[in-house]
Amino acid sequence: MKFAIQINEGPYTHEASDSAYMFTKAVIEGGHEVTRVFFYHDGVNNGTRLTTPPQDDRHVVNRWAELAKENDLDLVLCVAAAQRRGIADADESKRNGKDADNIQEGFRISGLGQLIEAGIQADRLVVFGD
Amino acid sequence: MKFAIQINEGPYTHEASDSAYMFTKAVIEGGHEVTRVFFYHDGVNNGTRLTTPPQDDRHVVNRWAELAKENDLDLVLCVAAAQRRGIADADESKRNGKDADNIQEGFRISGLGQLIEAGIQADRLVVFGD
Amino acid sequence: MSEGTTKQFLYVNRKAPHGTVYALESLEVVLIGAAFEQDVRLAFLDDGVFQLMKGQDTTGIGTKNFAPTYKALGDYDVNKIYVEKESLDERGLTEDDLMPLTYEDEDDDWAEKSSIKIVSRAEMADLIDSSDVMFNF
Amino acid sequence: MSEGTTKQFLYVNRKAPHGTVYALESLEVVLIGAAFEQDVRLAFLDDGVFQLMKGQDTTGIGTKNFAPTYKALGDYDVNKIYVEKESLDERGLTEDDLMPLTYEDEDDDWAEKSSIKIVSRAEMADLIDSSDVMFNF
Amino acid sequence: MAILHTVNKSPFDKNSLERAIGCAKDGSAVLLIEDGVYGALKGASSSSMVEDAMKTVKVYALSEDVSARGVNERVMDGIELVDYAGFVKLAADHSQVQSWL
Amino acid sequence: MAILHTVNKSPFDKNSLERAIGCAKDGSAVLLIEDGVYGALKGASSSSMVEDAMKTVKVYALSEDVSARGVNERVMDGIELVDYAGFVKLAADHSQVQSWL
Repeated sequence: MKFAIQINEGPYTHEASDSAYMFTKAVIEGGHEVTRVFFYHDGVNNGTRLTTPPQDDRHVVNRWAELAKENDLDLVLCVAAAQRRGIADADESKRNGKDADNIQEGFRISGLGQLIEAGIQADRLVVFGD
Repeated sequence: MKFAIQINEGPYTHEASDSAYMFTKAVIEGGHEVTRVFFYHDGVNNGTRLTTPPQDDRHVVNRWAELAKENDLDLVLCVAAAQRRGIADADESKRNGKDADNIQEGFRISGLGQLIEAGIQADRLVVFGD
Repeated sequence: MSEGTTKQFLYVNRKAPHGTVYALESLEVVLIGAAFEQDVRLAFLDDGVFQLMKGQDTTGIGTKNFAPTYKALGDYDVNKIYVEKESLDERGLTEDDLMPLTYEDEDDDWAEKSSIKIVSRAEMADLIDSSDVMFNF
Repeated sequence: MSEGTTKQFLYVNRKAPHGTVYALESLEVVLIGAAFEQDVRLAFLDDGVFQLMKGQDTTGIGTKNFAPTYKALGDYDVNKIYVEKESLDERGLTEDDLMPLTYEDEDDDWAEKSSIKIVSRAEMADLIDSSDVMFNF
Repeated sequence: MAILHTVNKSPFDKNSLERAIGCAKDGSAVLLIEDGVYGALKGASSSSMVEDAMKTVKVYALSEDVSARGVNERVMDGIELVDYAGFVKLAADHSQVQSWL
Repeated sequence: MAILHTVNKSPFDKNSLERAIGCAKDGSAVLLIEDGVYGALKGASSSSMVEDAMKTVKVYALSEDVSARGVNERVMDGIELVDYAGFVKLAADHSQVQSWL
């Protein structure tokens, strides 16, 4: 069965990103397919490579990136949400005249159409947020 | 009278940062002193220079930076919260082995002691958040 | 379900406008989603009913006033708008407090009709139950 | 108030643990704040009372279990911990469901005493009213 | 001087207003801001709780947030609208500010 | 197939559980996750609402979140604990997932 996952909150403040991660892992372990993980609203803050959590804490961003690499997941950050919140890849950074970018490898930035497409293509859309 | 302001939410998702900005402005216009604006939890996301909001929308980050410049405000991002959420200045970036930083000029990163100190020094501590 | 088929989309709007960005974002997705030619329905319940209040003016809080955009939904063929009666009642509101949202019915000589239908909580449950995809805001 | 004086600090804890980071952050501020030698009081009300539940085990959700840290508060001279009775009642809890938090009373030959005081909503209101600074979590 | 309690949540969604009122001693003030201004509505399920509170507590609502939500005409009698300058004045005139987030 | 409703908020803080139950038709399921697991407590002000719902709706709680909060012993009879694998199975076995955030 095809699952799409939507995440509305960034790392560490809400449990949403943790729950979504564990759910996504369980979907894969259950033999299902994850068609897309869509990071929306504050959820785009999961996609920055500049985080440095305490040594004894989980690394939410890296954990997503690793899960994506191992399972060829499509991690999409909503472009409009990312622009408002300062998450940029090299292209976005250049286009907006910024001197740096901060996206974590394994994530990509794209439009809201990707969420709608995910809703059409997947059998289940499961949302995690506040 | 001395006011300290605490902000718990980032820009654009919640009204908190907008309310805090307008309150801070009104405090200054009312002839009072703003001893510190402390950005805590997701509030640290107000301090990134990589945001590019739509042309017809307010620029929450720049607005804070300008208000601070005009009125010599102390805008402090909580260091532990900033590390977990990927907000870094040049020093933090170097110390944590990162290849970029994203702090907006006008903000500084410091510890939770700055919040406690603000609570002691100010006559009023006003919190905005979710 | 194969990609060629049409799905029943339901946008579930439960949050008040302005305090959080969700109402604005929901509108955005609805407008973008209109191009995907699915069967689109909008539900307003709980504090979501406040999104349709007449007379919203955001000048004082310095944010964009997106309320007028709801009136354009009819032009995007988004004309199935369900507002929960119990949510209105609890807030002391009636349909008269909401912006009139209309569309032109091409099957009825382009007559202008209301897009808003007031439904009971039970009907809202049916609406959710009969949808293929729920977008939650 | 001049800088040399001592203020009445009140940490207002109203959120459940684990669902959001606020409980953990509050503990952090309390521990750091202990060095500032103010008069510190902690209030637990609403879902904040859940922070003190016995037997929390976060292994399954992969986050740090900070519950044991509450037991160290006594060592930091943080021993005025007020828990609202109405909040416990509403949740079907009693003091027995909470972790025992104690301190050694230096004025009473280092006798071990409970730091927890169950208070009514009216007493909670008095507590807030008599504080110089409230830190909200 | 009594406390100024601020509430930024809708009373139909969260319990913040109820809690603020429960902890507001006689003579203190409650200021409704952001989505909290919905607590000022007349004829709503929350109205009687607010009316009761107004016997002992002064209730204000932030005009900028009231206008944004289009509910000016529905604010109950006795609730005073203040702007941000008024918010600052209330904060200064009370002993401390407690935010019921 | 009926809907799986998920609730991630404490019933003492927000109205999400009440709303999920109000929209859960006979035969559908409610899964309590994150702070939503507090809705599983027995002897609480929310308990009778949940007990009533359980006459027509199956109620589950996520064991990882229950353990994190130390409330295992207080979960009311009739509520089934599931782990993340069980959550996935519930999502697959129902027609769709509605998240009451």
